[in-house]
Amino acid sequence: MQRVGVFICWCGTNISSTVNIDEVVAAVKNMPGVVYSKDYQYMCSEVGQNLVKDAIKEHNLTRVVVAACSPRMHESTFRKAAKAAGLNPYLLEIANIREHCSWVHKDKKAATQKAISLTKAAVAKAILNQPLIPGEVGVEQRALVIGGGIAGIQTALDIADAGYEVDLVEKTPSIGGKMAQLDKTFPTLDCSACILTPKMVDASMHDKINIYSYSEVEEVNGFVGNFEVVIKQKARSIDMEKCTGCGICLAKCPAKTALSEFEEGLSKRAAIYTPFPQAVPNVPVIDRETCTKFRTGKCGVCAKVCPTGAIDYEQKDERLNQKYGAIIVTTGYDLINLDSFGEYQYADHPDVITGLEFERLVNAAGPTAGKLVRPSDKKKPKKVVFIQCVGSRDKSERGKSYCSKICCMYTAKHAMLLRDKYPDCEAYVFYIDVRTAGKGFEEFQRRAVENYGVNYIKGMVGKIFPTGDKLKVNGVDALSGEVLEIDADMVVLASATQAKPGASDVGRMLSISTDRDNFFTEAHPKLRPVETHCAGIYLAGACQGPKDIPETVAQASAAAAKAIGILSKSKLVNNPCVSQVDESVCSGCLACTKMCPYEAITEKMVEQKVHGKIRRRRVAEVNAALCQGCGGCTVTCRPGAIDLKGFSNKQILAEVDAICQ
Amino acid sequence: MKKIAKDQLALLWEKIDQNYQLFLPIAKEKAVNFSTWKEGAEVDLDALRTVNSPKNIIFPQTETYLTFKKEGKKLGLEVVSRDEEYVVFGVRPCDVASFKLLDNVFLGEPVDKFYEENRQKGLIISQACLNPEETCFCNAFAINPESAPVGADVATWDLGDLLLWEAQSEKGKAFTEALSDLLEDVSEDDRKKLDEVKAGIKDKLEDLPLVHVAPEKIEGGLKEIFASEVWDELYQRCLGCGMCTYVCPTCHCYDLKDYNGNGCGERFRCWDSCMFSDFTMMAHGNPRTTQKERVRQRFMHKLVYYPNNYESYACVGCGRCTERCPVRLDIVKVIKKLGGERNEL
Amino acid sequence: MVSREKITPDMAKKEVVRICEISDENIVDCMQCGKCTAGCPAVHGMDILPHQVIRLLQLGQIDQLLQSEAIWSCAACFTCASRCPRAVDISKIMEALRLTLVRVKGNNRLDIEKVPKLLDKNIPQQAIVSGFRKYVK
Amino acid sequence: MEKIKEEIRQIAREALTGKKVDIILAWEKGPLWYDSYPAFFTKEEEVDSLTWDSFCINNLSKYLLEETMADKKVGVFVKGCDALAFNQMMQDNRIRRDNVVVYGLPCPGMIDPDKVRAKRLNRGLTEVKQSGDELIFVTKDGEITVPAHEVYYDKCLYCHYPNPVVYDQLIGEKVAAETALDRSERFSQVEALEALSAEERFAYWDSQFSKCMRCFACRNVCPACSCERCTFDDDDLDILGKAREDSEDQFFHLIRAYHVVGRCIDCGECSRVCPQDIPLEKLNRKLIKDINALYGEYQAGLDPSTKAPLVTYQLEDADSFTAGEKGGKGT
Amino acid sequence: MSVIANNAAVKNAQAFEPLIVAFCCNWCSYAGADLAGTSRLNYPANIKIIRVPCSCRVNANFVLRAFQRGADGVIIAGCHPGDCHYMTGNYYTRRRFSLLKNLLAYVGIEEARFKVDWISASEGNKFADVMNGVLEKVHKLGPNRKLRDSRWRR
Repeated sequence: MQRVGVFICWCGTNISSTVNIDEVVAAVKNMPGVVYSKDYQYMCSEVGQNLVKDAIKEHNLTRVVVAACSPRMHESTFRKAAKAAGLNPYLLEIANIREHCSWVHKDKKAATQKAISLTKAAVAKAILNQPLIPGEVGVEQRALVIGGGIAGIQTALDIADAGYEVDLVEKTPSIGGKMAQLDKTFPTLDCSACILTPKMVDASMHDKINIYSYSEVEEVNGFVGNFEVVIKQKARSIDMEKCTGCGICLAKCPAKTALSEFEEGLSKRAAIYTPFPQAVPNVPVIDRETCTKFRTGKCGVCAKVCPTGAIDYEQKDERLNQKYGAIIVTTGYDLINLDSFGEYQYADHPDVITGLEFERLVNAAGPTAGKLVRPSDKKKPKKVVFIQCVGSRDKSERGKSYCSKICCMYTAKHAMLLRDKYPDCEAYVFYIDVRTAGKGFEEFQRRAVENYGVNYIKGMVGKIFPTGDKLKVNGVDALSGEVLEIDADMVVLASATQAKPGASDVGRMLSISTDRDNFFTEAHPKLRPVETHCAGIYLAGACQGPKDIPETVAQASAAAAKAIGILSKSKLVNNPCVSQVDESVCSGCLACTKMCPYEAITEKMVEQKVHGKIRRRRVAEVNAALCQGCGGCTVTCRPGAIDLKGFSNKQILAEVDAICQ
Repeated sequence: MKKIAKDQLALLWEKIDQNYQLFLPIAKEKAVNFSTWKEGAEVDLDALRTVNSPKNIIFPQTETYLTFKKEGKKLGLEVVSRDEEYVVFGVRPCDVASFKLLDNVFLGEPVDKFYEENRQKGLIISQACLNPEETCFCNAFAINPESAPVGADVATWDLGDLLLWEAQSEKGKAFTEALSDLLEDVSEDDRKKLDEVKAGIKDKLEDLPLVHVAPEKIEGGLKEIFASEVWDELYQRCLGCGMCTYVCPTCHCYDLKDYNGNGCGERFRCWDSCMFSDFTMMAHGNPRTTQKERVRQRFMHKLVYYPNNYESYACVGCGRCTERCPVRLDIVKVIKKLGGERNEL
Repeated sequence: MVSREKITPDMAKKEVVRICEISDENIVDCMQCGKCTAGCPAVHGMDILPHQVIRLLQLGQIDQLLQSEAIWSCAACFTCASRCPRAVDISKIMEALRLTLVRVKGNNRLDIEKVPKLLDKNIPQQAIVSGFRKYVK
Repeated sequence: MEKIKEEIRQIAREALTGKKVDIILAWEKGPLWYDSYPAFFTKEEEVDSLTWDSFCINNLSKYLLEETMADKKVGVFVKGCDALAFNQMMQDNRIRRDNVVVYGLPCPGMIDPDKVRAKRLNRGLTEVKQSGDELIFVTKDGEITVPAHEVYYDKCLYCHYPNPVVYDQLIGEKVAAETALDRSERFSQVEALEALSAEERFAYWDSQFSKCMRCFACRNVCPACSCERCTFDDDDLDILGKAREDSEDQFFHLIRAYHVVGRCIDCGECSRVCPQDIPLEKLNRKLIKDINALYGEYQAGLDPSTKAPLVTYQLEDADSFTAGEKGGKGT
Repeated sequence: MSVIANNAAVKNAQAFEPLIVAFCCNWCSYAGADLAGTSRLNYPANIKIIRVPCSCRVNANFVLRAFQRGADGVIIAGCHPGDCHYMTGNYYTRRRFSLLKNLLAYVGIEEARFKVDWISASEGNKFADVMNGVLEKVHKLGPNRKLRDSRWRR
């Protein structure tokens, strides 16, 4: 017979104002198995915890039930208390009488009855609880970072500096990401390349960091501490060992027809290319769709000119299997496609450009060598209109309902850069709201207005009419109610950011969830911002939601710290609530193995003595290290040979019975 | 001897129902079983053999002993007893004979009070069999299907449009008296007709394929039969379901169970089957670990153990197992096998 | 002397609720970006601009709206609706405002008798029909 | 069938004398006309009593559970439906294939004794002979010929797999796989029930279930019920009591049907053996019908290497509870 | 409806206190219920939640047991398909309970008494809505007698 102690928390007035604690205490005394009950204002406080600990010792309690807030909140707190008092922590159950009771019900009588019922269920379950001991698994002391933008680079550096191996996987030929495309960075206006390039070099030189550029993660299995990952290294057509990065091939390649991705299509590149001069690794890639050799079989100029014979047309995709203890997802973001915003003429007029294209236009290494001119006629613009919130905060089907967060600041930056370069050029910014939360951000934006004379207009642009060599911008100053018409030379659109198109596939591969907009979901919006629901997988950067560089870097370091926390342990304790097989009942049908999401169940042959005869039988076997405790197998098992510890068939049935009283 | 026109029977049921719980063979969803009569019930007196035997009335499949109720820390108990006197109409002679076999067990010392009460409160009305089926073999156990069986308070014969009625016991006579306004005396013609019918049944019996089965041919003592190699062969096809024991009018093993219905509940007995793997399950496990031992147990009980105790076979030849066993492992085959006969083709 | 009018935003006002019901549009969604006004081809004939129409509705200042010329200037071309980032269809709201007036007995905007005088030979038939729909009960 | 019977006997004798197998699983004839039942032959001379006629309804695959696990070499004769059962048990890993020699028997259909009795053909019946699509009932008073489909089991009339889908050796010629009745018709009784109101459906099933004696014949005869220990026999978990109580009867029947979801080969044995004539096939077929409708046509026992419907899924699976929107982004 | 009839209806409604058992997966729906609590949303106290790690842990036995023990409605709530904490668990839930739901309807259990739905951790509102919706329908149907064990006292 178990000796159950029940502890009822008032949670100040959170519970006690709706639930009559005295009645609950009185009812608890009559529940089968209960030998002790106690109520207290704040059970989770140290005093409250001590009540639990002392009672366990004094009254020889063998099971403990705490009726308080959600187990998602304080289950671990009370389990620790039980453990401190010498009781196996898994002998404790929580009855959720706050979130599921006092907070959602108004009628005191009904809420009190429900609280009693929930406590009864917890007591019924607790009586059937078994002491559980978590197993241990080793940790692969190596981290995988998916995505080589600033978030990925920073994460990799931090983890590597802590002394752990890091593999950095980047889809494109070079790390650097979106930040590499930027000219200056707000709010300090320092050169993006000047601060990013050293980090890229650091990453490439770090003896603990392996960069897999032009590679993709193809498959992820396993669990925290022991992820098994397949990385696909796409055929680069270049032998990375031999290539010195001299660049002769780039210059000699006759097929210079492809639009440069890095330059946002503002210039052309060769079929063999490095995305940009500071690329890391500084090894080119052959774009097989553009390359004449691959298309027609003739050419081969690059191979002829290569001094080291690094060109390898026969190269194939390679797959690499690697084990990791932790994974950090830093896959970044994209800009939305502006085709559906016909009124802005983006698709139809070369002088209507995105912010990112503007970055390339003003960049000294960009397609115009830093000369800010109109893409159409290479003339210096006299009037430039910037439009914010193109697709952001847009509830219609065309846009995104969220704020893209970075546009206010970079538009101010663009306007300032423009006025700095050409003081005689007028700058107009159409905005809905200007949002400058951030250190030094407001000052930065005010500088654009106050020192640089940028015209900020609260209002939006209705339509742009290309007229002659001008762009007639029809807008409104919503404050004055004046309808405006500006003859602009150039229009810069602050297009909304969005999650990478493949994000949900990546999410499925990693078993991490994505939100409505396909950004990855953090475990808790406030308290666990870099963790995911999948232990050992962390998030950093704009793949989790729109954010600027300072925030991205901060999150990257935070994710790195979390990962280091895992890697620094030689062993991890398992969730002990895993499935187990009763071999005497198991029929060996192995239906469980077919549905297990973790492939944690395998078959084995056993010899059983049944009524004096030896029978060799096939049975299922659970790998406790792989099992995550979903319990799906228990339902495929008709005879109930496989059961989930902590949530056994008997326990749940006991709860049902108790609740139905 | 009395009689009643068959088209008057509905009135008879109604009349009996006023003072008794009345059990009749009633068809429900294609199955005929003894169940309580209600206005509009589909009574089927032609069905030779109900699926469940009327054993279910004197020894119900589930019978509550007592109910309990928890009040605070106290437990209140209440013994349950059968509330109403009852009448069973249409019990075939084989089934009437089975009651005696059950009486031997339950009314011997120590007397089973629940069973005793069930027997005392009941009045049995038999119905002779005019058309025994090919699976019938009651004759092998000296039961005459055409007769007024011992143990029936009233015996009846179905003569097509008439039902002949003869009270046998004191209880039966008093009961008949109470129904006098519906029953009339029989004529000489009726008696003659009855004799003819009886003789006809005897002829039919001769033609039945199974009536010549002879349990007496089983030779040897208990230990020899127990150790017989025949069991090794016989049991093999048994699927281990409990159908034979449940439809059998003489099987009488039961289990005791409690139902905990939230602070109240009941203790009940329910039929159990020696064919089940958890039959007589004990702390150390099951005493009969294989189906061979279970099959042997059942037939040893019917053909050896029971006769040793009560000098009568525990089978009445009703033919239910012969008809129902999914793999046709019926008692006729067992008797023949043990008696050294091969199955004729 | 500057007089201050105390304005209490009142979207629960019966008339406002009715406008919202008739139009089935959610006026709270509007962020006053002005994109509707910026693109409106009929804006030059309006005394109250389209985005201001929503603002006044948000404030519950319905009387001013009902007296305005703007609601009659609206051509119901749906340009605003197609571009609004908040998916608010102002043309429907304009229509609802017009209906509120027109539905009152004898309150037709156009006197049918006077129509022939107003007609221009180049006006397509379609426009006349839609004019009736818009101005007359 | 006479000719085949001789062939079967010959095969059985050879297999036993040649020590190819330790046991032959076939049928034997009892004293009554319909009395063909499973028999286990270990000696050549016993084989004389082996039979093959239109009453060999019993599915012998079910016995392989015990026999093959005991490391005996078994030769088994299977009809079309028995072969589906064999495959289903293979899929459930309940048969050791190495220990079995499967002799396939194309099956013309089996006679339902109840239909014979209903036609009163059983009076003095001594033998039934098959002749093409007709059956000749030999009685003491002469011969009566009836079309076979009038006395075959209903399930045989819908049978799509009269020829075994698995065998090591096939005996005789394959029979035509055309069904006597339209196969889609097998769901017509289910549809008729579906068309009723909830109250009517409950009344129907309640009166059916309340007949149940819990003899477990339906379970024990079922090739999909092959568990080492049935969950209903789990005294510790105690999900099913022993009392005759409507609620317990309903629980038993719903869970029984649910436990064979996607594994029920629709052989109809459960209904056949039910002493109380509970139409269990109407439960099984409801589930088969729903699986077909929701997840695509599936015949259990056709191919043991496929995944049963309940141990797999499709991202875009339909469900029966979210009314059109399937919930989530997987769709 | 007359005032008197209305009163009677109110009285009746008070007399019937439905019992709804909700199985909620720990990661989405239980958290969604927590969020409903944190957001102080309202749903009736007749709904009682049992925590399971994943909706795929819910056995058909549990559902029937609840009905046997007098539940007037049963709810299973899990993560949206594609969002399962255990990757694919709820895809199995979807199949298993699509079939069970139909089976229960087939034997005459009113469909509104058994509800399966997907409620994420952020859908506190949806949680309250689903609970209220089921309760409302069950209320209309009245107490459940089907499947219920006559010996069980509630």
